[in-house]
Amino acid sequence: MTRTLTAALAATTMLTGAAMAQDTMIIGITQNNVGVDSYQTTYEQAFIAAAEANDAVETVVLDAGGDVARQIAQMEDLIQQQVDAIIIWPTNGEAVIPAVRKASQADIPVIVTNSNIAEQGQDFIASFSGPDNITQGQRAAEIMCDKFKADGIETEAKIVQISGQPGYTTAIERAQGFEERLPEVCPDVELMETQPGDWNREKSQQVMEAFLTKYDDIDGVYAGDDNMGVGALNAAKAAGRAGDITFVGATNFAVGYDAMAAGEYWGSIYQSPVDDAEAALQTAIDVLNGEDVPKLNYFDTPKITQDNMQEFDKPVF
Amino acid sequence: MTQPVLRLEGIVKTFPGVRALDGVDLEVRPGEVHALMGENGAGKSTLMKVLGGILQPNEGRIYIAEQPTVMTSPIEAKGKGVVFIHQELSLADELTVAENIFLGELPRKSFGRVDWARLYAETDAILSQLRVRFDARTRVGDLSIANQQMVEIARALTVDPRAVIFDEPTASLTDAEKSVLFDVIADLQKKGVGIIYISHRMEEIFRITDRISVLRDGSYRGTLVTKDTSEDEVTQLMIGRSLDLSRNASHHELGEVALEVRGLSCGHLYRDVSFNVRKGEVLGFYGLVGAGRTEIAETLFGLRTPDAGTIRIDGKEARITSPIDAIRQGIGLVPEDRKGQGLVLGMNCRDNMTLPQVDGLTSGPFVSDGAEIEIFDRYKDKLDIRTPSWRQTVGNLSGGNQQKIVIGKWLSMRPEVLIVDEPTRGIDVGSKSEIHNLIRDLAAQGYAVIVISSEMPEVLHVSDRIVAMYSGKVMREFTSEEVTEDSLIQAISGIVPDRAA
Amino acid sequence: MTALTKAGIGGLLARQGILVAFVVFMIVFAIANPRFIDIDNVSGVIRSSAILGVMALGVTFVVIGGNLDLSVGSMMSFSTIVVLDLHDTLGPTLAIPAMFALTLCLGAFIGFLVGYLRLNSLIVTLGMLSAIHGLTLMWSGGQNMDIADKWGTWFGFFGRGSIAGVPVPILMFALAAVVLSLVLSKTPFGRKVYAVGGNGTAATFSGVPRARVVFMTYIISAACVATAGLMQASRSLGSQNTVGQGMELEVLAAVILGGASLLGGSGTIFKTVIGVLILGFIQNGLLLIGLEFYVQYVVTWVIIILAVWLDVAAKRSRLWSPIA
Amino acid sequence: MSQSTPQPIASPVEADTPPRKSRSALFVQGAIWGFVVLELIFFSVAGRFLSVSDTAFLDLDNMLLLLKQSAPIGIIALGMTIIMINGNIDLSVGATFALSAIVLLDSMTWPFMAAMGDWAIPLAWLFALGTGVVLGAINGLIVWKTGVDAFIVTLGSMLGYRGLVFMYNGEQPTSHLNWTLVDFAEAQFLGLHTATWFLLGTVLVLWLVMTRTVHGRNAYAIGNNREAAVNAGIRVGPHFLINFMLIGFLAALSAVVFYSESGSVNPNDGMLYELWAITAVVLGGTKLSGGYGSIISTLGGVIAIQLLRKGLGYIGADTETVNLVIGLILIAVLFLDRQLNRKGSEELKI
Repeated sequence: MTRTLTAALAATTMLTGAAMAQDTMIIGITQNNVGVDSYQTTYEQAFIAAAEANDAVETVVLDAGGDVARQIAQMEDLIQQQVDAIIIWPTNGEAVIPAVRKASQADIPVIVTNSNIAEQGQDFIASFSGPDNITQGQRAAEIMCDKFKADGIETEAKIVQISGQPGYTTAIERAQGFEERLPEVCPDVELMETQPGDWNREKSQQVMEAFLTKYDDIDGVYAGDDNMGVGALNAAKAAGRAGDITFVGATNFAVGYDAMAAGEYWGSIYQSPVDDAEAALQTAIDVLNGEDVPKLNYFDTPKITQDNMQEFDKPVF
Repeated sequence: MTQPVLRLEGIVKTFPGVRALDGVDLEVRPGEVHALMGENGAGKSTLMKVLGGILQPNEGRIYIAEQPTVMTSPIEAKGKGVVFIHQELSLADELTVAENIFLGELPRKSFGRVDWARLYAETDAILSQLRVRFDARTRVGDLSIANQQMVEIARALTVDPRAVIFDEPTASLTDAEKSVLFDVIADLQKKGVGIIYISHRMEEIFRITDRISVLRDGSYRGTLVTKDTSEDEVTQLMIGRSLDLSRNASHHELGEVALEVRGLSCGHLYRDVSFNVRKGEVLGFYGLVGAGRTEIAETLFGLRTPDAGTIRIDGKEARITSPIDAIRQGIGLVPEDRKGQGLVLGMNCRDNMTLPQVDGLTSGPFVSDGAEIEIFDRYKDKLDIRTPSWRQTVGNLSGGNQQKIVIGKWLSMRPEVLIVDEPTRGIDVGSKSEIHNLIRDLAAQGYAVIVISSEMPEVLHVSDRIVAMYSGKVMREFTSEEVTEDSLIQAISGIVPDRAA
Repeated sequence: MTALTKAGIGGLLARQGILVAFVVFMIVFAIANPRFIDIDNVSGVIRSSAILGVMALGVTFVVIGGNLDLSVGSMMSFSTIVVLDLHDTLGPTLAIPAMFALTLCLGAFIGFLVGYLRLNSLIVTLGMLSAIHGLTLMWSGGQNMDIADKWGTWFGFFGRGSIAGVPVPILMFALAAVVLSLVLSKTPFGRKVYAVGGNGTAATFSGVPRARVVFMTYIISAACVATAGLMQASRSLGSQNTVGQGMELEVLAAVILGGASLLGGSGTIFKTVIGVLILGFIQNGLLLIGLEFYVQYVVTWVIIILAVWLDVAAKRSRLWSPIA
Repeated sequence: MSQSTPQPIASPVEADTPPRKSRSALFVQGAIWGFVVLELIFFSVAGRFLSVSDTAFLDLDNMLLLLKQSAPIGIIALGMTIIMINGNIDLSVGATFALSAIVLLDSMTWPFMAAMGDWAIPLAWLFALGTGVVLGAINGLIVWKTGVDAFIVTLGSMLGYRGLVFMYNGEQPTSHLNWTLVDFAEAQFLGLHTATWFLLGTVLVLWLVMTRTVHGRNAYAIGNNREAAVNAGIRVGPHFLINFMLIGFLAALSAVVFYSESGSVNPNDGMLYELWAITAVVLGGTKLSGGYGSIISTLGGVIAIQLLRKGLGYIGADTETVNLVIGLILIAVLFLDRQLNRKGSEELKI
C-alpha cells in the first residue's frame, strides 16, 4: 500500500519534473556560512541576482551556517526535491564527499564552488568552480618576497602569519601555498609563527597585538584574507609600528583596498565573490546543457598591490 | 524487664568549634512511645541524624537490641530497623505515592527493572493500614499537604521496624488526621516497636508518650515518666526555668480602629471575611492549616488580589496591589516561612533588617552605613537579638534570633498594623516566650498586631480577641474573656455553636 | 595554634582565592617570560580585555540577580553593526545615542520576559542569541559594516584614543567598573539585586519590586553591551556581523571565575574584573611562551574548575563534596 | 460523634505497568506533537506557494529523511533529557562529540587497525564510544566529588575538551573515508536509514530505562528532590556518574552514526550542539530544574526543530529569518508553556 503510494507520488513528481525541466532548470545551492563575512553574503546576493537575470533558471538557496551536519541534510533535501543540479560550497572538504556521491548516484550533477572537496570525491563531481587557493597562497608569498627585495631586506626579514578559521579548506590551502612558496622565492625570510584569526577582524587584531609584544622585529604579516589583514594593521597602527611592516592579505576586501590606497597596506589577491558566484552558476548551467566543462574551473585571482591597484575596481564588499 | 530496642550510650558529636552532643544517653523500650524534648539547638536533630546514620558520632555507642551497631547511611539504619520520619516533607512530588513510599528501595526484577506489581501490592497494603483514601499511583504533588505527610509516615512501614523516629509529625495535620496518626502509633506500639517522638507540643506529648527525655545544650538532662510529671517540670528541665503561658489580655486602653476589613473574598481560599483591629490590640487568628488565615494576611500585604471587599486603614479605604503599597500604608508582615519568605539567608543581619526601607536610608545616591547601623543597633538592643555583629550572615543565627530580625525589620518601619504569621514555628521554648512578650509589648506601645497561629496556647496567651476560621470562613469572634478552649475547637472544626447572642 | 593558622590561610584562600591565584599566575608567567609584565604588554592585555570586561560587568548584575545572559555576544554584534551603519547615515553624534537606545530596547525586551513574565533566563537568552543574530543580519544585509571615511571622523576615540597616555578603552573599562561597583555595593538598587538573587521570595515579602529589579539588571547588561559595541566599533571602524559570536560564554567564564554564584546573590564587580584579567592574561601569557591558542582552552578549564571548587570547598569547609 | 469507618481503598493492581501520567502532564507533553503537526500543515500549505520544488513537503521520503537528519542532535538531546531530569546540565556534549569523532576516524588509520581491514570498524566504534564514556565520566566525577554545579563543570570542560580536540590534530581536519562504513551508514532497512534506527533504538532503550528501571526512577527522584533522595538512601553520586557516562556515550554514539557517513571531522564540529540539544529538550517540556520530563517528548522537540529548519529552507527563507524565527519560537513556546501551567487568579504574586 505504502509502496504503491510512494511509487505513484514518485511517478507524478517525475512527470512534472520532466515537464518542468524543458523550460526551466532548478539549481540548488548549499552555502557554507552566509552572513559570517561580506564575501559570503555578496556571493549569495550575486548568485541570486544572476539566477534571476536568467529566465531559464530557478534556484533553491540554502545556508549550512558552517555546520557540516546541516549541510549534509541540505544535500539530502536537495536530492529529495529532485533539483536538476546542486552547487555546494563545502563546510568541510572531506565530510561532504558521501553526500556528493549520493547526489551523483541520483544522477544529479554536483558543482563544487569556492573551496574544493578532497581527492576522493573528485569522481562524483561534475566540476569545481572557484579560486585556486594554493596558487593564491603562492602568489601572496611572491608579493611579500618582491616587496622585501625592493626594500632590500630579503635576507633578514621576519614575518608572521594569521591564518583563517582552523579546519577550513580555504584557510589550509592558502597557508599551505604560502608556506611552500616562500622558501622557494625568499629562502632567508623567516616565518616566526602562525596563529589563526578565524576570518575575524577582531580576533586577528588580538593575535597581532600579542605578536607585537612578543617580537620586537616584525617585517611582514601574511593574513589569510584582508579582513584579518586589516585587523592586524589596526593593531600595528595602535602600537605605532605599522610603518615598519609589510601587510599582505588575500581576497581583497573594500577595507583592504582603502588601506592600500592610503599606503598602509601593501598587497593582496583580487578575488571577486561576484565572479565566484557567477562562475559557479554558469558552470552548473553549462553542465546541464551538456557542454564540456573542465573538471577544475578556476577563475583568475590576480595579484593586487599598491603599484597596480588602479587597474582594479574597489571591491563592493 | 524486656531489653531495650534501642540504646544510646555516651554519644558525643563535635563540629568544628562546637560540641553539639556531649555524652547523650537514651533508651527506648519495645512498645514504648518515648518523647525527646529540648529547645532548638539543644541537639535533638543532631542526635537523630546520628541515629539515622546521616552523621557518625565521635564517641559513644549505639545498641540495637543490645547489639553494638555502626550505621553509616540512612539506608543502613533502615535496614537495621531504625526508621526516620522527617519533619520537613521530603517527598519527590513528581513521583507517585508508591514510588515515594519505596524511595531508595524500589523492588527490583532482572536487569534493574522495577517490579511494579510488587510495588503496588505492598503500597496498597501499607496504605490500607494507614486508612488513607488515595491511590498508590497518584502523583504526590496532587495530594494535600496532610496526605503528603501520611505518605511520609507510610514510608516507615515498608520494613518491619524496631524503632521509628517521628520528628514533629503533626505540624500540618488536622485533628482527624492526627488521631489516625496516633492510631498508627498505637498499632506500632502493640507490635512492640519502640517509638521516639519529637515535638514541641506539650498536649500531644502528654497524650501519647510514656516517657520523656530532655536535652539541653547538647547534653542529656534526664528522663521523666510522663504520667508522673507535669508540663512545668518538663519545661523547667528544658530551659532551666518555668514558662508563663497564662491568659494575657491587655490592661491598657485600646486606641482607634487601625485596620478594618469588610467582606473580603478571594476565590475559594476564603469568603466574606470581616474583622477589625484597634491600636494597642492583639488580634489572634486561629484555625487549621488551610483555613485561609495566611491567605488573608497575604492579601492584606498585596500578594493576592481579592475578588471583593474593602480594606480600611485608619478609616481611609486602602488600595493594596503590591507589598510596596502595603508597606507604604503601614502594614508589615512577618511571614510563616521564615527561611523561604522572611529572610535572605545569605545576606547579613543588618541588610536583612533594613531591606524594606533601604531606599530611604541614603545620603546622596548611596546607602548610608551610619543610618543603617543605627537602626540595626537600636532593634538589636530592643529585641535582644544575640549576634556578634551586624556582619553576621543571617543563615548562621538560631531560629529565634532570625525571627527577631524579621520582626525588627518591620518594627523599624513603624507600621500601623503588624501581622505575625506563626510567630514561633520551629522556635524553641525559651525564645518562644520572649517573642510572646515582645508581641504583648508592641501592643502596649500602641501597635495594632494580628497574630496568626495554629497553636491554641499561643493564641490564648497573646490575644485580646480571637477570630476563629474554618474552611475560608470566619466562624466566630471571641474576646479573651469569653473564649474557652472547647468553644474555640468547635469553631475551628466547623461546628456552629447555638449562639444565643 | 597551628590549626588556627591553617584555618587563617584557608580563610584567606577562601575569601581571596581568586586574587591569590591571579598573583601566583602572574609571577609564574613573568618568570617564564619577563616581557609578560612589560608595561606595554600589560596595558595591551587590559586594552584588549576591556571589551569583554565591560560586558562581564553587566552580566555580573544579571548573575547576582539570579539569572543568566547568553545573548550578550550576539547583542554586541548588533550594537557594533548598528553604530557603524548609523555613523555614516546620521553622523557619530546621533549614531551613538541611537545605537544605545536600540540596544536598550533589546535589553528591555529580555528584561520584560525574564523579570515580568518570569520566563527562564537560560532559554530566553538562548533564543535571543539566535534572534538578535537574525536582526543583525537583517540590518546589515549580511555585509561587513565599515565607516566610509575612516580618517575624517573622531569616532575612533573610544577604541583608539588615549588620554594622558592611557588608552581610552582602559579608561572606559575602569570608569564603568568603578561606577557599577558603587551602584552594586553602595546604592539601594545594588542591595536589592543581591536580595532578589539571594531569595527572590523573601525580597518580595520585604517590598522589593523583584520584577523591576530583574528588568533593570538586563537594562544594565544591555547598556554595558552597547558600551562594548561602541568600543569595538570605534576600535576597528568596521566590523563583521559575527564580531561578538561566542563571547557570551567567555563573559560567563570570567564572571564565574570571579566567584559569582550562578544561583544568584553573590559576587562583586571587583572579583569579576579579576576574572576578566585572568582570562586575558592566560590568553596572552600562553601566546607569549609560544603555546598554541587552543592550549588556553584546557588551561582555562582547569583554572575554572579549581577556582570554583576552592570557593565551594571553603564555604562548606571541606574539600570533597558531601554527595554520597 | 460519627466515627467514619476506615475504608481501605485498594487500588486494583493491574498488570506490570509503570505509573500513569496525570492528565495535565499528558496535555503538556502532547503539546509538542501538536506543534509538530502545526508545522507540517504550515509548511505543506506555504510550500505550495513559496517553494520552487515540485515534490510535496509531506512526501514520505522527505519525512524519512527528517528522522534521519534529526539523529545527530536527537541522540544527544535524549541523553540531555536524562541529565536534566537528574537535575544537571551538560554543556560539553558538542566537544565530546567532536573528540569521539576524531578517535573514530583516526583509530582506523592506526597500523594495527589498518591491518584488520573492515574488522577495524567495530573496534573503531568501540574506541569512539569508550572515549565518550570516559569524557562523560570525567564530568560526572568532578560534579560528584567536588560538588561544583554541573553548569560550571561542563562549561569548563566544553572549553577543555575542545582544546583537546585541537591538540589531537592541530587545526587540521581528521579524515578517514571508509566506503564500507559509508555504505552501512547510508543503508536503509525497512525503509528507515541506519541513523534513524539508531535514533529510534536510543529512544526505546532510554524510554525503558527512565520509566521501568530503578536507575531511571531514582534519577527522577534525585532531580525532583535531591535531599529526599539522599535521606531515602539513594546514592546520588553514582547516579550522576552513570548519567554523565551515559550522555558521553550518547554524544559518542551520535558522532559514530554521523561520521561513519561523512568520514571527516573539523576541529570546530559540534560547536553549539549543546545549545540545540538543550533547546530540543526544553521544547519537549522537560523542566530545567529537574525531576520532570520525558524521552518521547524530547524526540518531539528534536523533530520540531529539524522540521522548522527543513521547512524554512523548503519555503526559501533566508539565513536571517531562520535565526530570528527559531529564536522567537523558542521563547514563544516557553511563554505558552507557562500560560498553560498557570494556576489562575488565586496564584500568589511573588
